[in-house]
Amino acid sequence: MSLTKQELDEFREEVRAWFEENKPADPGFLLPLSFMEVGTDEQFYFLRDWQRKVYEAGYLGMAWPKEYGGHGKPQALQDIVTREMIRQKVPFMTNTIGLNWAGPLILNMGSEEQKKAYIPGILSAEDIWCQGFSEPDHGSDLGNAQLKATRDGNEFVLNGSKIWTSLGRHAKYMILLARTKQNTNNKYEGLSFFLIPMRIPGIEVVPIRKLTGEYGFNQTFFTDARISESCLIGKEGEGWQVAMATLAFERGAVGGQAGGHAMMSREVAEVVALARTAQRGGRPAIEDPTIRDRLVQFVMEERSMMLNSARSRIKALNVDRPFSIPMSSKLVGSEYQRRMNQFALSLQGANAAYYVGDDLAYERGQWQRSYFNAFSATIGGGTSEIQHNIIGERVLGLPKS
Amino acid sequence: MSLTKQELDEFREEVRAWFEENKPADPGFLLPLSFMEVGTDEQFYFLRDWQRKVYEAGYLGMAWPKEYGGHGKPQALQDIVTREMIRQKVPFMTNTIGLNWAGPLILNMGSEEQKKAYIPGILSAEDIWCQGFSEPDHGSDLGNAQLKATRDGNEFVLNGSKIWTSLGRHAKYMILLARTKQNTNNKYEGLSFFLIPMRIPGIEVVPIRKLTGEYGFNQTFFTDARISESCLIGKEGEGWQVAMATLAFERGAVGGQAGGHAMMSREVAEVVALARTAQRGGRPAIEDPTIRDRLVQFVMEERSMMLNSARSRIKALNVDRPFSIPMSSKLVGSEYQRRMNQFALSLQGANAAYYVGDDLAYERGQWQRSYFNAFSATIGGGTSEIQHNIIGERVLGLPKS
Amino acid sequence: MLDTNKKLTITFGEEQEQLLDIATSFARDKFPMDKARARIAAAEDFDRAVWDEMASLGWLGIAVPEEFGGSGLGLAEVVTIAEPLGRNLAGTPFVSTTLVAQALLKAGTAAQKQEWLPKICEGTIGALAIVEPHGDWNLAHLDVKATEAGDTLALSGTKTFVTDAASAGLVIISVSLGGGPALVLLDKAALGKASLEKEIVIDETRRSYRLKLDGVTVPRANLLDQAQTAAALKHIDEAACLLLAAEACGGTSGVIDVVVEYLKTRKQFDRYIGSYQALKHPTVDALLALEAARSHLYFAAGVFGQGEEGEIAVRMAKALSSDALAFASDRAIQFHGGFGFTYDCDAQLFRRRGVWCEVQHGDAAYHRRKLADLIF
Amino acid sequence: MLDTNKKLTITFGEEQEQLLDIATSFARDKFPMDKARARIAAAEDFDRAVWDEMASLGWLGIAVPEEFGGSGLGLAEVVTIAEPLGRNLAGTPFVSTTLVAQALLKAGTAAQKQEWLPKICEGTIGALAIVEPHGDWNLAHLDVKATEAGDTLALSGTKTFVTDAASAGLVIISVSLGGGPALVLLDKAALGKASLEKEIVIDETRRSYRLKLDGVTVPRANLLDQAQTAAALKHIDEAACLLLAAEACGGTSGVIDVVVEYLKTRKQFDRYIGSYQALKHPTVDALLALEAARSHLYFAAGVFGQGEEGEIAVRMAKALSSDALAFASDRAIQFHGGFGFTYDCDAQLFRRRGVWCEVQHGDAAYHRRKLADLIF
Repeated sequence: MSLTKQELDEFREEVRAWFEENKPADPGFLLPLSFMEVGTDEQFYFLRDWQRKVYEAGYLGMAWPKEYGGHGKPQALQDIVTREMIRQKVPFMTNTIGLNWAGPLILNMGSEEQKKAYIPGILSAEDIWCQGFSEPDHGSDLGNAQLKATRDGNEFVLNGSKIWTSLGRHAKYMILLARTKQNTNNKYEGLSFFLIPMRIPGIEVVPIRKLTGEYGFNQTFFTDARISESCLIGKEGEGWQVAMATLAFERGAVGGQAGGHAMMSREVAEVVALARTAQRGGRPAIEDPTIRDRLVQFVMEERSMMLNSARSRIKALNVDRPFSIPMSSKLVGSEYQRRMNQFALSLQGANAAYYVGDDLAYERGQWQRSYFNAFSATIGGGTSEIQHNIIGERVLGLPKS
Repeated sequence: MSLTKQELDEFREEVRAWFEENKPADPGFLLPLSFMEVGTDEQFYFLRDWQRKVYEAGYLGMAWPKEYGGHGKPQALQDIVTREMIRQKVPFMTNTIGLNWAGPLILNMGSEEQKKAYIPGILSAEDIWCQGFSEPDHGSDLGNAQLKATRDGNEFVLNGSKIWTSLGRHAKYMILLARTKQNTNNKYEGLSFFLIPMRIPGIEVVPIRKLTGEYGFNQTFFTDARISESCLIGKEGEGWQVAMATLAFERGAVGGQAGGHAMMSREVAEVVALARTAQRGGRPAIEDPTIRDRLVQFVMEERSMMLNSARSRIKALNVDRPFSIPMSSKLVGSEYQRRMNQFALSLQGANAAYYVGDDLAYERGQWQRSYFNAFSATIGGGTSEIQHNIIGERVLGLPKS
Repeated sequence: MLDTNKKLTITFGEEQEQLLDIATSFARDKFPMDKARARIAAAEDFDRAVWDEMASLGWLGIAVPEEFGGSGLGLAEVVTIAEPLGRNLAGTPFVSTTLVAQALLKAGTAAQKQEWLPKICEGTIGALAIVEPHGDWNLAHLDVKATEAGDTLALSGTKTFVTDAASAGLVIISVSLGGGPALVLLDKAALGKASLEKEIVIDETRRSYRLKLDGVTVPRANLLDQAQTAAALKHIDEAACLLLAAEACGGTSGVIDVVVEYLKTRKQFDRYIGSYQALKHPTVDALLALEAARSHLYFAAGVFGQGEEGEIAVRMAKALSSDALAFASDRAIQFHGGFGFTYDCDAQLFRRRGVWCEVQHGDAAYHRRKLADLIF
Repeated sequence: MLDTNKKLTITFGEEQEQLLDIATSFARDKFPMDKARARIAAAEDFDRAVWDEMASLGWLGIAVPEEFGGSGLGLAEVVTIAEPLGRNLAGTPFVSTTLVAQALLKAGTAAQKQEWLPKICEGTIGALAIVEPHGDWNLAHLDVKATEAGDTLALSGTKTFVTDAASAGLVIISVSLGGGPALVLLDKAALGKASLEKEIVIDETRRSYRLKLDGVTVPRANLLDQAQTAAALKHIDEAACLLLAAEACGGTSGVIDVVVEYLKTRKQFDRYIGSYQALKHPTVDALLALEAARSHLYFAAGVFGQGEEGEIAVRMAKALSSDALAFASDRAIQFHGGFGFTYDCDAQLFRRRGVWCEVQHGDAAYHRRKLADLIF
């Protein structure tokens, strides 16, 4: 089904109008910028309801098959919706793990039963998903996962612990990487991948307090938790390959996500606005030439990311190092966010010392919070240091560190 | 012999007057900033004559023993002279290896014959010394020196090659680190340290062209060159220890140098002067606020080095990490020079594209040259990367890389 | 203009050496990291017992002349206390009280000095109210007003970031009076009439208050010497910069210790993470930034108050130390990996302290701009 | 003001794809690194055979309309030639000749276009004389004068950095005429009367001349359309920035290849040095800077000449690409260790090229300042 430009334009108009009309009003509390920052129940329910509303309007999972709750439409339409959501800065889709990792994985590799059981609830946000990859003692070393899944007949018995399980308290399911075989020649060989229920005996979710002072992440403890072997996805012992495929969904290298944006980023336009408000010697800070110089640098950086993404779609301009842009976008984006948020603090003058909750904090202290939260992306999903290794080795062909 | 403040002040006045009267006139060609940059004969002879003049005036080797050509006076007097030479920006003392490495080493560990034979010529610049540590294939890995010194009766036979031998074409002697024993348990064990004559059969000095386009460094090739065993300093097989002691002289961690400065650094005051001359839109560049901001940063950095040096003499302010300042001064200073020289280029506007020799090049192109030459210090004597390792491991106690 | 040829020396006297030594032990004993965390959660703004000990050690009178009960030394000696306290993230009214004493010394009337300085030396807490909701670093930007009404002054407006105000025996406030700046003293009684609101600030070791002055009146006698206001504001600003620089240097040293300890003990991919150059080298850069800032700090302490040279030195120390702490603590969070993202990791405490030290009394870029005008 | 919400697309047409492909092979074949070094030492300013081949490929007329013998494409297509040439440090009069054609197109009279553009398309070399000894990047800062004397113009003063002047069939010169800027065309005959001095420049792959104009006169007919002077200067400035950015991007890619090859083959302490993060990570940073600059480059190529959007894009491309090449080549020298310090290491060739690309037509800070005024 190929659409004409006119059809696409008309659809865009329709979508634009719907979001303008339906975008939620300011709830009166600070909203999180991504699913990893959902810290309170009021934030969670607000976002869950919003996702359901978007889904019910037909704007989520548009390219997913109809039989599992999708709409079976061209991906181009979903892309229009996603872009419009970003443009209008409406809240993000909170069931991020479900929509972007578990969903595509199940659609790709799952059995018919799994598709039927899991996909509809992912889209409607009825069934929240969380992720069980990282462990407390092996932060960046995913292949070294130690959580034990010991076979016992038709069941596996889980023992160990996973960390950084966002939405863990609300999640019905988890995608889990666990060790089903000890002492293999190669640490990657003993791993298996599961789709497991969260609300069973032996699973306990304990909130972790973040450096922001807020909650949102959890540590999940497994003590003789029993799951059926039908929870396996992919073959037993091939969990590493499944995990890698799943991470490829995350990094956006492969398509198939349900659509809808997953993260609100702070943008340089907001920092510029801040610089117009903040004072330096009784004048707007944006008149200070060194501040202007820094702002221009951030403007160029933000554009670099957009233009990299545009260029990455032109094959002839990616001949020498074809994976350079896709493999570096996480590093570039996360470090940009950290530095830009940090700069935004110093712009606020003495008032930068306020924090979330003080009436005089600029924009409710969200810059302070988003500077701290920016570390979740420079650390999580492979630290920036590890990203440098990966790019150096896989894009430039440098020897392993 | 302890001197009163009045005596020191009087001496300083005398020294000041002497240098003001005797400092050489502009020779009409660009002078090098250190002995490593001496590229032409006219530069060399000019500098050699200058050192001899300073020595004959009694202002070099003041604290070295009289019997070897020194003046046997308090070190405090030599320090006054050295500071005054820096202050008046007179040319440096060109026999740097002799004055700062070989001389102190011979005075510390040499035999009476060696002291008598070598020290006087070092001070008068009659006997120029060069250094044979680095080898072409093991730049930063001094302990891996492969030049062979094979014992043959009372002689050693030298085969191999040394690189970066500054003044090699003019040198009468070399301090040499060579391997006298192969296949030792530990690579450091097979090394010995020699004081060798340069003008013997089997030694060939080949100039290396620097990235500046100029000459100055050499590669020295040894082909069955025979030296007497009396050239050994320290015991056979203990060359590593001797080399380490010698490097300690270089880094200034141990006293005993003959005095007189060895290196002219570019200073921020010169960059500020440049910024007053250079134009931006018809106005002096120093009026540009972002240029001012960068200049202030360089001013602070240059001060940091001076203040670090001042603070390092106050024991109570160096309790936590006592070797931090002395071990980092080479890294800090050399990287500062590289960045400052680079910045000075961009200040010159379009004219930064001129190079040494063009009439329109700012100050004869010396900024272009000194930016390129700055790499000799960020690379030589252990690269900046290796300096980071050393400081991390020895000052902070971090595990080895 | 700077004479770059001038030989720079750091004066560091015997008293400084002794005080630094004592304060280092004191801070280590009284403010271990678990104590700092406990202080954050504590109901009282400060630990009375520790404060009394500081007073009895004579620390509140270090820079107060002997005639008022102090020891007649200067801010150079105060720095040797503030730096180790900063290293251990101590939360005490030491700095604010010192600054109030400085304000009195510079602009107080004879009667004010006689009344308050001895009390301060004995432990009366002072708070300084010189920042306003606009957040501008220019201390002459004053919206708070004092209006003369016979023998009294009626105050109006709001002061922010008045640290330790709730415990203070006196507060010194900058106001606009008849179009010009003035300083006014509020004693506990007058303070009781003002509205004091606890602020939520990024550095949780600080106790900061918003002081709403509408309706507060004080006797005219509470005015400090108006002829000295400008000089006093400049003096307070520079003194605050010097002590913030001391705290920031101390903090940088403290956070380097924290991260180094982690790098030496944490393993990833079967190697101690401190062996990776990607973590080791930036940590060394943090150390180099600390050493430079600390050298500037003690130079600035030595030439404090010496005209333009003093001003240049203190601005440099402030700029470099706040950048050093920002860099060291930001990297410390990152290098702790996942743990760095938690509230339990101490790196965040230093990062929060770093924001405070940076944005009070001007960030690095602000001071560099002032420096450019002084130097070029 | 920038609309940061606007979706940015890079247009990249079929002609661009073909040209990029051909030019990449051409540059690799004709300008391997040893050839670049040989060209530095060569007596002739350029390689006639290669130049003729470039002309016969139609490259000199890419952005010239078909009516004048060109192919009627634009600078976006020229970029696809300039980038690979830059990658191989090719020294040719391609850029200067292209810019001269642009000047003629923008401000030439009908007769001038008719006479010169077809010649240029066939290989006549053009040189641009718009820089002066003051080194100011403001092209309207003109000390070179033209004085009217009947039907002729008498020129005086000196132009600098006139690349390829000795081989040029024509030179276009910016002058001050009656207090305003003007452009004048010098043909080979008039050029013969001027004094041409070879300059010693940091980028040894370039042939640059000082053009002393005292005593040179040209017919009034050699004046370009004065009504178009300001627009033409702006156009030349932006076109030069675009092509310098293309050369700098190419150079950055080239020097990354050079350093990566060394890091993969050189050992120290028994390990390939590329395995050390201290070398690996900054090399990755150079790559990231290249990718960003290159994306800006091709965006700027696509919107070139489109008013403010075009100007913003080209200034960004120039700023980022010159910083990328400066960083990549500076680090490449360092990471080659001792070898990097020698003339034989190719890193220095790229570093020298980088200085040229940075300091002609404004460095990064200069363009950022202009951008701030455009954007905020």
